[in-house]
Amino acid sequence: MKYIIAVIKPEKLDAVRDALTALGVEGMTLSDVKGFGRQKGHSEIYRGAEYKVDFTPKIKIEIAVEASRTPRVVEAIRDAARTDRIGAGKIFVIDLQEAVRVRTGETGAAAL
Amino acid sequence: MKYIIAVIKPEKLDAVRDALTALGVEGMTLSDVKGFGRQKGHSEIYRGAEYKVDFTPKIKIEIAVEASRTPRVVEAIRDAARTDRIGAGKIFVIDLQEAVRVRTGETGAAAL
Amino acid sequence: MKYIIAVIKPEKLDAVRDALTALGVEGMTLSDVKGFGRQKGHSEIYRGAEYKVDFTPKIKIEIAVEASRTPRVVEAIRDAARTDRIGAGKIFVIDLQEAVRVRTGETGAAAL
Amino acid sequence: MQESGSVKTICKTIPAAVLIGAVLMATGAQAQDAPAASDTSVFVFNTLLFLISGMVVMFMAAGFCMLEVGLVRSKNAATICVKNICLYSIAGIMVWLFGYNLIYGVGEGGLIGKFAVWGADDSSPFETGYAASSDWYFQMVFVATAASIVSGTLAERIKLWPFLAFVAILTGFIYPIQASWEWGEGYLHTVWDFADFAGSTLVHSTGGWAALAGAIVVGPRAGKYVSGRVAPLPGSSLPLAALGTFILWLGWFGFNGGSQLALGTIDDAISVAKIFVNTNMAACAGVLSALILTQLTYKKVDLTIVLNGAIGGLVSITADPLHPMIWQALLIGAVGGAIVTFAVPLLDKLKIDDVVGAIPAHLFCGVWGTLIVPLTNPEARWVGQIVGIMMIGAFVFLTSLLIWLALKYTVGVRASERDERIGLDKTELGLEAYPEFAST
Amino acid sequence: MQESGSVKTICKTIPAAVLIGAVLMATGAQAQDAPAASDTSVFVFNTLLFLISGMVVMFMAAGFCMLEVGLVRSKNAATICVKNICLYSIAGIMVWLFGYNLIYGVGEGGLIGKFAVWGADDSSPFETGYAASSDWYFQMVFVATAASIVSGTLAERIKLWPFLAFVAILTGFIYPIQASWEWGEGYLHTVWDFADFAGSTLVHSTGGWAALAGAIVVGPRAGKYVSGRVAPLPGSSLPLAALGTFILWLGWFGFNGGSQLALGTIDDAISVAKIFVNTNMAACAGVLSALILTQLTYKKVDLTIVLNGAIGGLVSITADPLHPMIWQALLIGAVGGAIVTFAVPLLDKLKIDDVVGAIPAHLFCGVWGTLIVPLTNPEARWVGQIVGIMMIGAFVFLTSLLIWLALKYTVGVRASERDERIGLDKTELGLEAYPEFAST
Amino acid sequence: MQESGSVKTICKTIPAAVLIGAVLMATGAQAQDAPAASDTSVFVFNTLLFLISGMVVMFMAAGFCMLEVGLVRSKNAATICVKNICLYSIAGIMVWLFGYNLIYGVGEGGLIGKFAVWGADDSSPFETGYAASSDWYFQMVFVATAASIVSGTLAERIKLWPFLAFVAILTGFIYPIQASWEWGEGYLHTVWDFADFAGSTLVHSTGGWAALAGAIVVGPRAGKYVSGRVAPLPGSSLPLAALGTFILWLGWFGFNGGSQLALGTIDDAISVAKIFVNTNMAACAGVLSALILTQLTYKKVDLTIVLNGAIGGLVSITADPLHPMIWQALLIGAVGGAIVTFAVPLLDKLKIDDVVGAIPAHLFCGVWGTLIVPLTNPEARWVGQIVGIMMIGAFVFLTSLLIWLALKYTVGVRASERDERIGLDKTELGLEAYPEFAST
Ligand SMILES: Nc1ncnc2c1ncn2[C@@H]1O[C@H](COP(=O)(O)OP(=O)(O)O)[C@@H](O)[C@H]1O
Ligand SMILES: Nc1ncnc2c1ncn2[C@@H]1O[C@H](COP(=O)(O)OP(=O)(O)O)[C@@H](O)[C@H]1O
Ligand SMILES: Nc1ncnc2c1ncn2[C@@H]1O[C@H](COP(=O)(O)OP(=O)(O)O)[C@@H](O)[C@H]1O
Repeated sequence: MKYIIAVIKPEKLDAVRDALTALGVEGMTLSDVKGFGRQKGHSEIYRGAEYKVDFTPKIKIEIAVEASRTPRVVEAIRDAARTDRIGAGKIFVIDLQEAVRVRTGETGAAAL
Repeated sequence: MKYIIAVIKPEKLDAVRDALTALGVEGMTLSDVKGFGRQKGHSEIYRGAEYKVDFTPKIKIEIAVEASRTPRVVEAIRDAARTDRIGAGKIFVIDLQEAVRVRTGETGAAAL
Repeated sequence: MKYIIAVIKPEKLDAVRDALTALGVEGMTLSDVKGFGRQKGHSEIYRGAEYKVDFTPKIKIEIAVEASRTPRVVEAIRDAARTDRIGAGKIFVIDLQEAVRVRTGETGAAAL
Repeated sequence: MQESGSVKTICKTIPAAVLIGAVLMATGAQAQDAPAASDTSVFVFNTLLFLISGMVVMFMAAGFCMLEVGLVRSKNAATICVKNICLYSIAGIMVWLFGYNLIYGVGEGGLIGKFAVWGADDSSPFETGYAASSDWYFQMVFVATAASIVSGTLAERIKLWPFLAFVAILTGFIYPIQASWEWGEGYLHTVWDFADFAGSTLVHSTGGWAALAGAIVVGPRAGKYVSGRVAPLPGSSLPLAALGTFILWLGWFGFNGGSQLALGTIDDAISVAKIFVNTNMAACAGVLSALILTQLTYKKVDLTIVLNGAIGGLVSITADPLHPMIWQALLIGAVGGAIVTFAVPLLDKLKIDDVVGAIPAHLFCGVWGTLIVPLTNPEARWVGQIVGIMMIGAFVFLTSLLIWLALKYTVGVRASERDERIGLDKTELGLEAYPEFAST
Repeated sequence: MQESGSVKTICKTIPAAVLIGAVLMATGAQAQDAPAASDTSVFVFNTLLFLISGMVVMFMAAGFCMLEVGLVRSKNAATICVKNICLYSIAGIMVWLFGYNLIYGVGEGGLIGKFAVWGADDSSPFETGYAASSDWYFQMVFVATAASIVSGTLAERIKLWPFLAFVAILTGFIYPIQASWEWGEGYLHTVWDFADFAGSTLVHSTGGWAALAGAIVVGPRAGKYVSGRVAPLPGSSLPLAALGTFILWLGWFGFNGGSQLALGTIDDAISVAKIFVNTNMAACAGVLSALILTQLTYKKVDLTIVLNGAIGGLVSITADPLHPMIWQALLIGAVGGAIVTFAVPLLDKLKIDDVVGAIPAHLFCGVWGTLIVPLTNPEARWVGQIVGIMMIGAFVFLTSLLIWLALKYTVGVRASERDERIGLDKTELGLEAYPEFAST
Repeated sequence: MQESGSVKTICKTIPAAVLIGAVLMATGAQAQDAPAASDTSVFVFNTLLFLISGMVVMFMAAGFCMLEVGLVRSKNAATICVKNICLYSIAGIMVWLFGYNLIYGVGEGGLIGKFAVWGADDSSPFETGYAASSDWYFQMVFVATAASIVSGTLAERIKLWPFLAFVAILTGFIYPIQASWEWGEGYLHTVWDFADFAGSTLVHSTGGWAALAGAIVVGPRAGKYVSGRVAPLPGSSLPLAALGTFILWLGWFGFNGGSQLALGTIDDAISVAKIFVNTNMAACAGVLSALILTQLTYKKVDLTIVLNGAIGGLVSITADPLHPMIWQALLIGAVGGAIVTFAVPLLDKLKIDDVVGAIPAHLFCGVWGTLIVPLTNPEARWVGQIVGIMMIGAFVFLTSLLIWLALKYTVGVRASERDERIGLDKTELGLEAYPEFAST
């Protein structure tokens, strides 16, 4: 199994979710994160003082999948989240050794 | 060492923490996450328009442990977080190559 | 490639970022987390009832780097985030199998 | 209120005058042969009524601001505050430059008043019976109220400057011209005996029509109506919306009570007190009917509709808060609450995006309140009411539509899709309303 | 205030009357042979006092709403807003239907008034001395105040509809019946010379007793008292709680000042002014004593207790804001602040869960303020005060307890454990007060 | 306002007196031979003016609290609420103990008043013309206003107790002594005909000078000025800041209108009404000039500056809200808005950290408003205004500086670097203002 961590633009979330559902990916875990990268933040002015907000809000998606489906899932995310504007995001793939479904105690692929 | 990522229901947090402390797990890192899975969200009504809030709030727990203790820790979490209601959560286990305690520079198991 | 997860004190964030930029690390992803560990939280009083806030706010930094640069990056974080006060934080290193830049589709080290 | 030669005052006296008959039965002869207050006391009482009422009506600007800031998403919260404080400021200047004399400079039965900057004329205090400035102040805050209605409907997507431009025209010209037909003793007043005591139509429907025209021209917020479904886009702080509603309710006592325009006689004092009670009762009924109806319709109570219900009840009674018996005031307000409850989703069906529900509460309830006046006020005629509603509606809606379209095809009225997604606070103000909390 | 034949007015005049003696020394003969205001002016002054005071007391509904919304957790914030705006609306209707004539329709020395819907009777304006509607309005907002007290204590776990049912009974019957014993010139007034100028007992303790009975029947919030420890469950927005307290403070000037019930004479005007100052001073002392005592007790200042301290001081002076010298007002208020500081944790020890501290501030301080009246008011007797406090306390507590139990065993009063965990906003309203911020 | 023997009243009558001339032209003979109100009515009118004005000025305490709580970061929001409610409470007690008689107990042309606790003296009501308590109440809330100004500037880093200690000295001694020079008919009034109708200098600059001295002694917030750059440290809730500004605007009608000190004559009523209009117009102009100037300077509108602009306009007109024609009031206010817009960043250049912009709005605009008085008020002299501004400025700034330094080198005024980083709410109060939202 693989553990996929994707960092995408918030406005792409729905597209990505639809793509994953289409692939039959049932579960995922989301969190709000702040991204630093080539894409620079924007600058704000407050009471005459200008300042840079140098992070950009992103959404992190974590998905555990069977090894076999990984390439298709990665592709699906990449295509759905793609924009040519800088800051589109990243996808990271890590090896997942074990997964457990708390409710049933099932382990391995069955737990996903 | 292993890196354990558990996604549980917020109301189970205290139980899980107690179970882990009982096991002598000293440290962990928590974050608020939004979960998608078999458990469907609830629907709300606002000014006559009904809509689905399709995620469910969850808490993600990250724990680095020595390989040897991993099974016990996983079991402890599973048992403490268990409910038969859908959406009880998942536990993922990843291989952890190195750990460093910032304060002392200690590495490996000593750093946990 | 390696996936580095560092948990540090919020007030050390700027120092860590500068250190990483100095090393030429271009990207990272941040999130607000709650830390439990040896460092105990503080206690608050509200309407005459005292209670412990037993977590301490931390910031989690995730960085994907080429394997070769990992030691230098870990050191940089450790040195920049260091305090002798308990609760300075942890650095975890995980093996990263694949990385994809969504915008270009580049993979591997090129995607970082 | 003593007799007076000025067109304005005669006209304004009508409500008080009309009433006297009614009250006589109540107060009996007694009140008549009672020692009256000295002219000076009457003058001070009337002036005081204008100043105190004006103060709470001015505070309604804060009420609208809180109601709206609570019902928009946090990414537009600071912008709505800018709009509200600026529209009140613009109203003050436009009413001074043009508004006041367009309203009260109209000839008997006329359609348009004088173009003249206002200046306080206290040369014959005992004819007018109040300090000129106190009257101007009271009239000005009314105009600001109408403008506040517009900002709520168009929140979250209209650009700041075009909005302020429209406010200037609304408060300087559109509102004053139609108001002159009734309160200036113009056409509707003389020819049709149109009756609108405190402005269900003149103030609230007027604001509502202008908002409706704007909503049509500007269009709904991005993501509001997607693939046939209505996305709720919930407000960011319902407690602030509730606070705003309470402030509006408070202000309404000045809004309706002050519209008696006189306090120096037994009869006027009794009338003002009656108005307070009826105003309050209509609001109570509006709240409770919205409460019950949302529970029955949705199996859940919707706070935001209940708040709109209070306003719906208040707007409904505004056309005549004096004549109804209490049970009638309750009935009028309850219908207002019902109108709001059902009109809010209806507008969504029509894909008219009204962020705070101002059109149901101010326009629809304004029409209802004006229509029902003849039920309790013998002086009013059904046909007169209908003519007044239609004439003012047509005038305000069409002129507003024209202005909105003119703005649209010149400077543009709508924030870019990207600006709207990011939020106007960041794009127009370059800051955040809640920088520490705002969820990404 | 001129003589009058109506039971109500005679009774109400007492405070003013009582005072005259006191003031004579101050104002000297002069005031006597001064040209009095015309009957009309007096009538308008009295009416104006009721209307202005009534307005700020009405605004206290917003104050309670903000105080409570700031002290509950965000998951119940919208629900508390619904409760507050609805309880005010229900109070208005119940006081019209039953309340008013239950209070003022009582016979001299009697225990229960008339069951009759209220209607404005302005047939003999110079006997009553004010517009009937203005008096009704002022009485009505008082009743609403008592109901507001209950919502704060029971927040976060009581179901919406049973709460509103209780409010209807409290405002329509329980409050009016006990109020008639004093303000209706009933039993306590005639037999015991009970003195409660503006309602430390009649309004605040009454609300507090009803809240206490409710807290016992409904029980504490889930997780409040676990394994012998008290979980604080901190409020979601202390700034809104502070705003609410300032609004209540403002409203109290009308609450106490308006209770002079007359403004048309030199003596009445002087009395109202004195009341303003004493009311303010008691609140200042309540704030500062809570400030100092929390610092000493906890080594930290607790804002929420300081806010309660202001209210505690205000409630304490409400039983007699007229007679105390300033230093006495300060003392009375300071004790109120101390009561709040120590009673809040005490209630927790007793496992009585009072979300906003209404019981210490309104019930305990109400008792204190009423008890201390004879110190400064020669007309009041210690025994009379004690009898009044006990009789009203017993009546309100027991009837409330009965109603709460009846509701509990029929429709049920308590939200399910699950609903409570999720929060009433989601379960009763199906929405969130702060959808963008609410922490999971 | 009728003649009077008491130094205080003569002095206070000046504005009204001065005016009469002006108004004569307007009102003409008529007003003269009109039946005056009875002495009793005049007494009640004057008292009522003080009480109503005093109430809304009291409410300004809530306005300052909301403005400040909205402009500080959430980690200091609860602390600023404690400061605001406590400073108001302390002011009340200090003005009673020392303040009032230091202001009005001064000899003609004198520099320091009497040290005597205040007590209501209503022995000769027709000489004073109002209830003594109503006057005291009105004066007291003014003093509280000055103290509120200081809390905003020093927010987020000053320790609670030293701040409260300073407030006690400011409200008990510093403010009263300088106020006596003008309103007590002391040195500035007699020798220099200094004119400051409602307190641009006496109240607002005084608060501003005290704040400036404090800002210098306490120093900027940690992280505000780092490596030559200005870190904005944005406020946590701009909607609350907007609400606060609206409340202040409302209060200002009482602040300036009540300063006419009389309402019982045609001329006084007309003057109060004029003051309302000028006050409102200056605020409108302040808002719009800040709006336009921020847009031009930064290409973005800054809500917080626009809010400051409203206050800047209000402070500017406060020195003479009676004499200016409307266009003059607009001009005076517009300059106030401009001063704020440019002074805010200027202070940052000087590394003077003023969290809410109180120094530009209250001190700088206070100076401007006082300077410009002679333009419209024939009684005022340019030199007199300059002398007054400088004398009061020097006195308040130096005494404040002394007190701040004394506090600094004894108990210390500044929170520790660690406490400041964590936030005063956690360290001084041990709680959080928004426990569920506060971002780490
Ligand atoms: N080395 C990295 N490790 C972890 N996250 C990264 C890394 N580089 C980028 N990211 C995440 O990806 C987001 C997009 O990357 P960025 O360089 O801005 O644009 P792009 O990927 O299009 O070049 C960043 O905001 C950050 O959250
Ligand atoms: N494949 C997955 N990858 C990552 N997180 C998942 C995955 N599947 C489920 N989760 C997380 O686990 C939570 C519970 O899963 P769900 O399917 O709802 O219930 P259950 O695990 O009881 O079947 C989800 O809300 C989500 O946060
Ligand atoms: N075993 C662990 N797994 C995951 N995170 C941990 C673990 N131990 C500590 N942490 C994180 O590191 C932070 C600092 O650890 P702590 O034990 O408090 O101090 P120190 O590392 O200086 O001994 C904790 O707040 C927690 O967020």
